Amino acid sequence: MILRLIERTAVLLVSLAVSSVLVFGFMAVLPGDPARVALGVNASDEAVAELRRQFGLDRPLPVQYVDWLGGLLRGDLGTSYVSKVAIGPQVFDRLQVTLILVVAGMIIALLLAAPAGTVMAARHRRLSGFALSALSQVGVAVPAFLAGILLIMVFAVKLGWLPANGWTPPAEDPGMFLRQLVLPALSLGLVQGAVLTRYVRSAVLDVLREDYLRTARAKGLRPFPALWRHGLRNAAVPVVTVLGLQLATLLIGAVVVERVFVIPGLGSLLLDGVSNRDLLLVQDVVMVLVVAVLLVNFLVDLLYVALDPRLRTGAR
Amino acid sequence: MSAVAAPDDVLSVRGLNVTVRDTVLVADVDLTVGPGERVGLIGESGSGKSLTALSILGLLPDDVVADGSIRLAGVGPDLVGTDEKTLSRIRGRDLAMVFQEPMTALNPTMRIGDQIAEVMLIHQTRSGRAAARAAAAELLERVQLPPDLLRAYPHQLSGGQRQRVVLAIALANDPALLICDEPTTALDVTVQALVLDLIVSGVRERSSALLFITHDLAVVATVCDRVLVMYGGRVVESGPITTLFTTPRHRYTQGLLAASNLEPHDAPTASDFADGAYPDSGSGDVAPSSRTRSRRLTTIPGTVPAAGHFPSGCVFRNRCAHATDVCATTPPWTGTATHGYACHHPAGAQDA
Amino acid sequence: MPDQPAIVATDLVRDFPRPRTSLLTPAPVVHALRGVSLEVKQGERFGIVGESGCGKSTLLRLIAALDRPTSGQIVVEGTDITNLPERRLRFLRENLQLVFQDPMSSLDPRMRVRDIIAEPLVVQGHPASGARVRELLDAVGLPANAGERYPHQFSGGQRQRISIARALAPRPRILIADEPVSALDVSVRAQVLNLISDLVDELDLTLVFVSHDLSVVKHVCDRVAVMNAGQIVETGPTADVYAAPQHAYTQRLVSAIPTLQRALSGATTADLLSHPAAPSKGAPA
Amino acid sequence: AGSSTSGGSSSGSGADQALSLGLVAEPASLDFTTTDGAAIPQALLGNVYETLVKQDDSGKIVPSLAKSWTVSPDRKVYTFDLVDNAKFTNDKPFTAADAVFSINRVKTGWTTSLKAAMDVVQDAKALSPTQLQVTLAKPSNGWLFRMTTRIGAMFSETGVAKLATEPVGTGAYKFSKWNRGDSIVLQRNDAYWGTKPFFQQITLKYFKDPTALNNALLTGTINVITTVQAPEALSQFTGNSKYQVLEGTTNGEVLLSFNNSKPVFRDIRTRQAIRQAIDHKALLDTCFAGRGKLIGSMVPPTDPWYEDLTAVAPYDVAKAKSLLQASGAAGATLRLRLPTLPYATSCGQVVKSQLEQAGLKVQIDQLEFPAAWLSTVFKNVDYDMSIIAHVEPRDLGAVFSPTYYTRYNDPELQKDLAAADAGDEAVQVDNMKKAARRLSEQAAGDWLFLLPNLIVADQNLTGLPQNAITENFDLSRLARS
Amino acid sequence: MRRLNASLIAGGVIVGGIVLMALVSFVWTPYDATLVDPASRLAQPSWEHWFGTDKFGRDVLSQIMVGSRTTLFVGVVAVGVAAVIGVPLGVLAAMVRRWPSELIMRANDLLLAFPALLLAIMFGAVFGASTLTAMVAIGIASVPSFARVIRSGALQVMRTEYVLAARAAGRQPLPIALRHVLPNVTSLITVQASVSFAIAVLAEAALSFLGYGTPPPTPSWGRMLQESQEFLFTAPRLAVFPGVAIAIAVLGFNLLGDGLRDRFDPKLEDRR
Ligand SMILES: Nc1ncnc2c1ncn2[C@@H]1O[C@H](COP(=O)(O)OP(=O)(O)OP(=O)(O)O)[C@@H](O)[C@H]1O
Ligand SMILES: Nc1ncnc2c1ncn2[C@@H]1O[C@H](COP(=O)(O)OP(=O)(O)OP(=O)(O)O)[C@@H](O)[C@H]1O
Ligand SMILES: [Mg+2]
Ligand SMILES: [Mg+2]
Repeated sequence: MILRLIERTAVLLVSLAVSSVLVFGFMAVLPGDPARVALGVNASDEAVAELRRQFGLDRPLPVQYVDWLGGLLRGDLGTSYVSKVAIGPQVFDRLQVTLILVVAGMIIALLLAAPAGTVMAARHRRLSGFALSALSQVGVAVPAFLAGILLIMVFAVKLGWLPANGWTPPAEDPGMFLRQLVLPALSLGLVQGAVLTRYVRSAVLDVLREDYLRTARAKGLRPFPALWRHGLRNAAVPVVTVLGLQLATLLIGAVVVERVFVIPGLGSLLLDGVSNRDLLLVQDVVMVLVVAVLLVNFLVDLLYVALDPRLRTGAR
Repeated sequence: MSAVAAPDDVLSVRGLNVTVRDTVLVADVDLTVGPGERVGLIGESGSGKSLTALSILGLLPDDVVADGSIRLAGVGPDLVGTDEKTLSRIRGRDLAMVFQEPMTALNPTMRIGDQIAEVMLIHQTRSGRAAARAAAAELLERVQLPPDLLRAYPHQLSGGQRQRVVLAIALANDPALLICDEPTTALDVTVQALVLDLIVSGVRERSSALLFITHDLAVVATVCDRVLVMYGGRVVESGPITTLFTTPRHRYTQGLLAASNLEPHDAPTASDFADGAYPDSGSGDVAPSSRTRSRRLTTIPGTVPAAGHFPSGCVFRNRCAHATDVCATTPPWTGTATHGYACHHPAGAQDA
Repeated sequence: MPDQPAIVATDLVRDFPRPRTSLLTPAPVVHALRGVSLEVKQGERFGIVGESGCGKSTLLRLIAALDRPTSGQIVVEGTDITNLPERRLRFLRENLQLVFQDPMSSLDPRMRVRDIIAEPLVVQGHPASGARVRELLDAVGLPANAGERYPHQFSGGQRQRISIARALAPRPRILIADEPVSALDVSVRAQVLNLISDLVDELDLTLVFVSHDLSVVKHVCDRVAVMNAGQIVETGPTADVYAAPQHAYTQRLVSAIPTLQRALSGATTADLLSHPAAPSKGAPA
Repeated sequence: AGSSTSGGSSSGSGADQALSLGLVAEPASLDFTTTDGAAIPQALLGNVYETLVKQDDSGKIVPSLAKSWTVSPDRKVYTFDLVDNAKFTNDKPFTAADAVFSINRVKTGWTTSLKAAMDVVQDAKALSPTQLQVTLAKPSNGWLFRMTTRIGAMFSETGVAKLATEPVGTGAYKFSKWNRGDSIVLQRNDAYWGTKPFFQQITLKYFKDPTALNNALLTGTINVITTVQAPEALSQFTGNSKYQVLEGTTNGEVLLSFNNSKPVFRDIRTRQAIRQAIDHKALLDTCFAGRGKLIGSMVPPTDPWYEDLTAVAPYDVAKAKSLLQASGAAGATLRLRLPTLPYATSCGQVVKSQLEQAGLKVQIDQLEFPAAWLSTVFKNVDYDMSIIAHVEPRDLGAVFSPTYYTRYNDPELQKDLAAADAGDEAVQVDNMKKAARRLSEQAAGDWLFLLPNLIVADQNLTGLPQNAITENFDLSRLARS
Repeated sequence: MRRLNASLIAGGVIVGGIVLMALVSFVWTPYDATLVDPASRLAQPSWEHWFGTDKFGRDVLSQIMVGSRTTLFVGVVAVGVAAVIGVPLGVLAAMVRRWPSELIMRANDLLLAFPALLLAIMFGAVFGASTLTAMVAIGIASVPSFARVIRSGALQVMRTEYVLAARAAGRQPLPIALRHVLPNVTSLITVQASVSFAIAVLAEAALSFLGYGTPPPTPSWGRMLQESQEFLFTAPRLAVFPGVAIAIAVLGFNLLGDGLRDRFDPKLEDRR
């Protein structure tokens, strides 16, 4: 009903408002003075105070907040204290880079986890399933930076097949873009894939117990085709939740891989922002993340509906 | 058990054992179904009916294994121990099964039409998608469902409708043998009547064989010609419906019949069983304060032991009022392959 | 007040919003009950039959104040419970208890049987529940040591006995059984029906018994209400309803019941459908 | 999005003419008049912006945009003769007026603390388009030296509107593109007034991760690592004929600083004890793979007044213990608040271990660098000891002043420094030597070592600086052999 | 007879081993784990130094032993915080009605959007950077995934008839949550906890590196791994030992989680 829609929108707006206050409050208590960081080691207190005035940091917090929020509502993310550059385009450029990287990584993770998890589940009583399972657990314990460095050592330094690092926008040089994307996406994909495998395994295990799989086999399908045709889509529903969570956390979490591969992504931007105490930029990035998470949730909801017709017309 | 299968039997099962690790779940089951014959398999929950059916399909759970011999007319090899490839060619074409739970037997993410058409496409009994789809519509009509359900998803259907879809899938390739495992326990009587009628008419029309599993005596009596009674993983009695239900010989069959009777009746007869509850407790029910209502039902004392914990010899002897020391030995099969019982103290011998 | 009815329900309506399907379309509504009225007298054995999904469980939940009606009124033993807050329902919790359909899902798998049975006692502050639990176990025919075990260690019939013991713990005057034997085997069904029957007689309980199986209701109950699609279509003494059903739905219901007698006298599946008002092709909602 | 092409393979003008350099810290902005940090001048000074005078390899001040200059006898008036063919990249010619503008703007437009170096200027005026006269309030050797740093950068009067993003200078290279988070691209300035540089295009690529930096060189993405961050990993290159490894000195004195306002540090014996408790050779070996130089005071070898003062406080644990006993500091707990910089984290652990062997207790805190460290240690002076490299040239006086975070108040030292700044060259050298020795003897801090200038580059690259003593990385001299 | 399952035994042995190692390290390690000894830096594994030494000449085995304390501490604090906040939140979200539930889940989403690093920086700023504050931050950052998982489990429990029976018995919501819902989601909690453990151990390393975790020289496996980066070419063993230690610990906790899940399930208690 309309009421329900209003309720939902209201909750959404409230949560955005609350998060903006939180984000802002958060920045206010962050130790370290943006002006002093900008001016560096030898700056006098007067110079710092002057710069704070220029930044508008001397105004009362509520005023600063309203100013920032007003900008956000107009779609103006403000200008960085430090680089004097408009923040909006920067954030979206970086977001784009990270999204490409993360999505490529998630695709690899999925390509890895779906078959591995399925085999692990289908053979969970056999040695092969157990071995794969143990391998994935070890995989979970590998930090992404280590995976990245090892990949670079092998494929870039030793074999020289792929560039060790760097980033080229796809529009500029698609070939180079792809070559540079492979290793970082792979190292994200390997680590996330190990985690995802665990979830795929349990989802497929659940599906294997379902009666409709037995029906499928009674029709004359052999075990793997039955699982393929009837099981995967059903197993996908819980896996999509995890994918959504991973996607949301990786927007920043990919920073480790971004560093190793020298990719100008959102995580690096945030870390630099924090390190430079570029408060406005940090606030903006976090707000973008909040929106991204809400969006990802929404997409996950849509995917649910696409995957599971039961959610379409609503029933038991 | 020396019965020899008639050469034209659609299904003949010989000495079927089903075990999980060291536990025997089904022991020494013989079973034949002739063409056009409707055979019932009854017995209480846990007696091994479903496992018997699943052994025939070769769809036993992971660590459960069957041995013995299962032969299907027109199919070369013994189904026991045949490879998955051969079995998968038989399933859904020569051999079809309707499962107990209509709610979960269909894939919730696939349209009904596709699920019905699939079984024909797998076995290429229809040429191409369009033909399979058309055939699916026909099948729906046969189970009295409107053809627009082809595009529906299972959740949009009621339990009875779903069960009819499952039936349509099973009937799609005109199987020589149809196995129904408690196809109506989840349904209301009105819908149950409809589904049963569809099963029976479907089988009768193409004179295929039916193996019908249930624990509802009234249902089996309505549907089948012949019936086998299972208890504790063994077939304890078999015979034509009327004979078996009017003059049961095995003490378990007798108890089952008595317990299923909800009609008011007089005070317990000599053949009645005292109501007991817990095998090792010895404590009985609450004594009825008044018998005026005569609402007490006859029951079989005790409960079914867990799989693998049945007594040796006669599996029923720990619940049987007539058990004696001789029951510690496995009772021999008395009678023919299609009509007989395994009991040391059959009803009707002395006290009938 | 022996003449005061145990339960009076007037014009009960209960609508459920279905889960939202998209952000934009309105949530659909299920009319589970569409104006149900009934009266159950003290000490009566009252049956409710009807097909799956017709609203039987919903009705029982309303009577037990586990759910609130959209409109209508429920009076239990003279007290209007329709809008009583939870904390003022103590009398109801003591006097009215439930037995559920699924013997597995109605018992917490992680609690010992003794704790399950004692739960209503503990909640309602009855002292020394140990003795009472043993007494109850005995009453439902379970050995005293059963209390130490977990539900999964019992068979379906035994679980239903535990469920009944729990319901009897606070010495209720009204026992509501929601399809207590539907999930059970015939031989176990007989045991449980006997138990319920005996206990109702012995303790002078008012029984509300729900089932989709008319023959079971006929066996247990004096009076029956037939429900269809959220409404009561027929009420009357069980024997009368069974012998001479008035409403078309009831007629269809009665005729579709397979019985051994009918089958042995040659009835076929077609005969089950023989009633003129055979079910439509589209199944019930 | 940011972009980069892998070095050595960029298209167009030919591989030979492009070069990629790997650097560590990316600037936050391109405007060093308002943003501090070494990253901006490293990239731009001398390459995009030029100064009137500059330092040569030996540290001598030599002409740049000023062809020559004279100093009045009272050492207060400087007259510069400027080149007449220099042009800004906005096509404006460089004149004395621009120089005046630039000098005055330091006082008015700059915000970083460095601008204090210009305070001594009383007046600057253009005598002609090619002649500039600067008058100081008092004689100062420091001023002319500072004019070689970013303070002396020459801006165009019409080119300072967008300093943060579009620098305009007279240098051999012009700013071309900044891929934030990744690289800065410079193009050869074909209108350059001086010798044309070898490379057409130079990309300065920034790496936060030392391993990534090494890998970039190994795979040919870059041609030079300008500052090796992880000396332990150098062995990958040292044995390889494809690469050359240069090791020289820098101005970066790694200082174990004391908070001299704390009572425990008021006693010179405690300070001396700490200096003597540390085995500097071992420390350098463990935390910087033995690369770098032990100096013993605040002066790098490239300064004219350098003396090896490592003998002032030789490693002697027994002596240190007895000094601590005498001062009563034995057993005291000191907070060593380290910035999150790799060398500081490494050295801090060695310092802790060694001081504890001499009978002190050391508690290590890590503070995020720069923000948290700056506000806690630097601004609020809330620390006992810290470790950081002071990379400013000739910063002895600045670091050991009562107002600096070292809180080192020594009138004697101030006197020496003042005399050095005012006197002629000989006086300056003399007094600076005195000051450096005094610092070392007074144990105003402990100089752990001098950061090395470690460069790894393609074998055939020439023109790389042996020592890094200026703020800039001179790109114009780079070439291939 | 209750039979122990293989996962429980294997997990128990591994985790028990780590606990033992941590306990032993309080009274004995082969060497002082923080003692810098330039003379023996970067020693190969030998009889004297089983696992060799690092660039400070510190004994790697001793560091691994002492580091296990940090690892356990990290696990307990981070997983503890996440569970203590996330579980009640999840249960609450499942039990309350529409809009409060929605609000809880949205708050959850917001938390999810907050980078753990920022949380750690703030906590470090307010309470002083330490392992504890870093782990509290990691714990809080893990709350959303806990809450989500628990909520879905609790929703299932809320639909069962035994919850209905408990309400009919007069149980109030809180006792229902404690006595019925919580025990029946324990398996989810144990599994989620073992996953969070792995994440926390690695996050600790990253935070220490940025100055918001365990200050040096206190060893932690994560930081040892982090610091080994420069030696990947020259002394890869420096990465191998802590890396393997982390992998074993993660495996151990996962096995223990799986085992406990089965162990807490009365249905599996006496099967076979
Ligand atoms: N995978 C298995 N592992 C161990 N025991 C099993 C397995 N499957 C079934 N059993 C046991 O085998 C026995 C027979 O099971 P089966 O399913 O054949 O009974 P049924 O007669 O079909 O009962 P119902 O009427 O309840 O369907 C039961 O006691 C059951 O517990
Ligand atoms: N909480 C709920 N939310 C939404 N719909 C509900 C809810 N509870 C019941 N319904 C719907 O109300 C209708 C009546 O349900 P109810 O459980 O009362 O039927 P019933 O007669 O007890 O059926 P059964 O025999 O299957 O138990 C059904 O269509 C059901 O889907
Ligand atoms: Mg079965
Ligand atoms: Mg119901």
